[in-house]
Amino acid sequence: MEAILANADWGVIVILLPLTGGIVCFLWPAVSKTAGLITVAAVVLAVAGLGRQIMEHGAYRHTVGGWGAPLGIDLFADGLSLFMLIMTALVGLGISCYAKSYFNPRDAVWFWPVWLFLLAALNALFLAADIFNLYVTLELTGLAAVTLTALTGRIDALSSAMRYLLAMLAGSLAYLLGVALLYHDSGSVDIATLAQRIEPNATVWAALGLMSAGLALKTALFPLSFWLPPAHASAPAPVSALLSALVVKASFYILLRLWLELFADFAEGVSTLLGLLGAAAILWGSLQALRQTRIKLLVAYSTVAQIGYLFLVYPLASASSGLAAGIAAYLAFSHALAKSAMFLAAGNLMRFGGHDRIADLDRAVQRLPLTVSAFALAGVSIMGLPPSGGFTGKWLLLDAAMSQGRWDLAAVMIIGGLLAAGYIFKVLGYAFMQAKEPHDARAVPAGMEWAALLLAVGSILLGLMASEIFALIHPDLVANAGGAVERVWTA
Amino acid sequence: MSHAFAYALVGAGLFLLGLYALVAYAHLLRKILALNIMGSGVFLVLVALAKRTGDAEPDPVPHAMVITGIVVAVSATALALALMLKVSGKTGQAVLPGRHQD
Amino acid sequence: MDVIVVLEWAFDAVLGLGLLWLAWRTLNSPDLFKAIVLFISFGLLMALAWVRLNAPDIALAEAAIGAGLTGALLLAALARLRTTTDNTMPAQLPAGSWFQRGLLIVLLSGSAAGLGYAVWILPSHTSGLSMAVTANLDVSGARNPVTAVLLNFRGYDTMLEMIVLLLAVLGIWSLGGLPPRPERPAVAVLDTFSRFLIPVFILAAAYLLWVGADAPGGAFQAGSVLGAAGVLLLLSGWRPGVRLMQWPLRLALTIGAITFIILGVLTLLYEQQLLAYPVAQAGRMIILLESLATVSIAVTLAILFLGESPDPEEKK
Amino acid sequence: MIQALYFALALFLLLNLCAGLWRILRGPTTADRMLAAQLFGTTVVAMLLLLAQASGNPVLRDVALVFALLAAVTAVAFVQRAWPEEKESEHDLN
Repeated sequence: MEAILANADWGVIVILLPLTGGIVCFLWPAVSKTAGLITVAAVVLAVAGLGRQIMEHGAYRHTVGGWGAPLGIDLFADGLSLFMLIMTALVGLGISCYAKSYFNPRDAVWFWPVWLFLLAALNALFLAADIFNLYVTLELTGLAAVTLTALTGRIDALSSAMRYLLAMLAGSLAYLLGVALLYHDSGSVDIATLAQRIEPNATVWAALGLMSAGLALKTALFPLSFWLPPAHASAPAPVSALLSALVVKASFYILLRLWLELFADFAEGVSTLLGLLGAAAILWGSLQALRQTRIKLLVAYSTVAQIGYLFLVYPLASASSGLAAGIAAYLAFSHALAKSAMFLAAGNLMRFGGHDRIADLDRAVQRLPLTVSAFALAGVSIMGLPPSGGFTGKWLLLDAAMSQGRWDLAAVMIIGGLLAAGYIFKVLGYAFMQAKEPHDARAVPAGMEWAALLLAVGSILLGLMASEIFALIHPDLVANAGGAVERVWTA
Repeated sequence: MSHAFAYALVGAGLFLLGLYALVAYAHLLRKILALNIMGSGVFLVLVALAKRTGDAEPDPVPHAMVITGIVVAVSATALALALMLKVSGKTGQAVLPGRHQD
Repeated sequence: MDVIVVLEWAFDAVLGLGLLWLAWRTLNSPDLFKAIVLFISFGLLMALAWVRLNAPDIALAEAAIGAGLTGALLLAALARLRTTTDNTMPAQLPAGSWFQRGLLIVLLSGSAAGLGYAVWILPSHTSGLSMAVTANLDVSGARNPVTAVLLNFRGYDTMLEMIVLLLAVLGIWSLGGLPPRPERPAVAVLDTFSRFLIPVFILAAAYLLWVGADAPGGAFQAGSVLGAAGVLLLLSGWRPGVRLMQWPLRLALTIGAITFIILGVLTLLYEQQLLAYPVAQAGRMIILLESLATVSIAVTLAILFLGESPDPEEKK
Repeated sequence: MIQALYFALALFLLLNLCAGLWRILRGPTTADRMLAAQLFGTTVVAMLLLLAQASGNPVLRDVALVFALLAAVTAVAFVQRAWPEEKESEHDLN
């Protein structure tokens, strides 16, 4: 038994499991909820198995079909991909537990198969080592995400899903044109082979521009973020959580991977540009969030701002790209936990009051204490207060900015934190107040409250486990991360 | 200079033409047509440059990629058309509501 | 010989300029019906371009999908659109101001120059992966290199593509399906016409599937032709019965993906590698995969055209 | 030399096609446009057969076959459309 577990090919299983689960849900809609939950739980275990293998034997590589790159397709997982897989599995499990009680039977029949296909697509994406295979997984992710967005069938959901679909397809095509140019320049779509052959010339530059633009559109980097707030605000709460926590991270991961492996050496100007756009995203997204009167739009604009932090790693990456990637992945994980908790909490508040107007929260803190605690704890991470994951990630980023003398970026980060505090306390403040016209409240299933709270607690715990996590992504980071955490505790 | 490059340049032109129409026109059906033309442009670049093998058979790998790409394109088009009809069924117009209506 | 070179250049020049011009007219003609007809013609010219680029496999797929099915989908969507929208809105309504469009034109012209240069400086002679494909063709189980890439060397991509197709159907169904297409009552001419044509479609699909392993053709092309036969049936008024719309339909939609997954698990167990076919079995496995994928592709394309949800309650 | 003749004929048909475009653009009725597109389909089939002879590639006949079949689908999709025949507006001529 032990031998089977140690030798099983967990990377492939992580992809095949949710694919099979999705097809089962499609063929037998009656069992979709059970089959869906079992599949997601099984994926968590399979990711754990993969994690154990990677810790013991180093990076995972599987040559699909036995051909090997560049003719065939390789699957590849190192610490960074494993970290993204863990994020997807854990956050996905939390959201699945929530979705179990959230959806009515009509929507559940569609939610489960599409969500399992989305999970398969994300896992396949994080395991891909081939830029054309990445395109296929991107298309899968996009179509599944759009379908989930439109699930309620309300007009705002339909039109934002339409906008989302157009943006996704345009982004994919720009990315694919970049793939075409890289393939015809270097004769391979395998990332490792490309890394050996690539020379900075005009073709590679054009590919870099097209792929970065397409992926930035899919990641909703300001000013290409126009599609995100309406889509994330009008989708059902568990779907908003999936989109904000996982789907935007998928395209960000590809960009990060391409940067680390292919473009970092020669594209310093572009990384400056990405950093500037990230800084603009932090300021614009936070200010917009502050202006919103509805919780879900507020949380969605907060996602635009938090995506900005991820892009700040590019200008800071020049000194040590491994370090920056580790910080970005860690920030992505802590944002995934915190933001999914926030969207789920917002879903509870909507279920409870029938609306998500912030000014009308009507003593939610007394009537839904778990949900408001979840929102507050997640808020701690979004604001970047210790001891949360958001704090450690942003602290490391700030540290890197200051040590490189980038005071402008450091200032933006601090202002972003203050603005985040503004919009989160705005919500919490109203949660304590009594509304002018009290209205009846509906009960919220306990499972939905606990799912939100557990994810929020996870975002705090992540901060306490920083050293272990950095040991996984990048060994060099351990010292830095440990130091940063220590400095805070002693200060 | 071979024909391959000429077709690849046409492909790049189609991509940019489609991109222009995607941004510049509001009607959803036109945006969907624009995405299809952008897609054809990308496929043309992929396949045209695969012909740089001289007298030998062209490189089959981009051909396979384009065949899968065409199938993705028709699936995405069908989904987009369905969404467009749902949007126009509710609003009476096949355009996206402006941002001021958020 | 020189005459041929000149003629070839003239042909390619007319074709290339024709493509660009047709695309332009498609995108800016005020009348949507005209735009769709121009787009169908654009698909026809694209197929000629594929022929000129020695890509008969793609020409087949484009002939079936690009020029045929997409055109039928667009026409059906336009017919439905005219029943739901007021026709007063100008179809050419611009988004954004003249200034914004001007800026866009400047930006895109710059990109055009850059992109053109990026293509231009590529080496004029390279074999890409064609050497590697040729070297392994004998053990791939298919003699048509494109089929070998699709079903063997990059079979994993094709497995994921089957899910992309399925997701499009799931997407349309989860929207509650489309309202039934407004249509005229089927006339006798059409009925007879489709009775004659559908067997020919099925024959052509079977032929394309059969030759696919050795010559241009294969699952995607056969599936598209078979799907077109389904579209023709639907157009002539045939509807699948309620019972057929339940699990038999769902099984037909997924059978391609299921076969891929089962073969994937088996190869993982016996060969320790996903979709690594034993050389002796490769040919048979490819035929099996292709046949069942053809069924799924055909049913998916026909269902995408039908657009109605299988759930009787949803139609309200 | 016979190859050159086939090629010249294909080019001639391509130019014909461009002339047919004029009918699509001018209309005036939707049926005119659709018929022009159908004529395109037929022309392309003929061109494919000529190119098959010129290049000695018999596969192009398969492509021609699929084209001939698929033209039926768009034609039927058009005939089965159920929107009323509208008057063509003046701005259509631009």
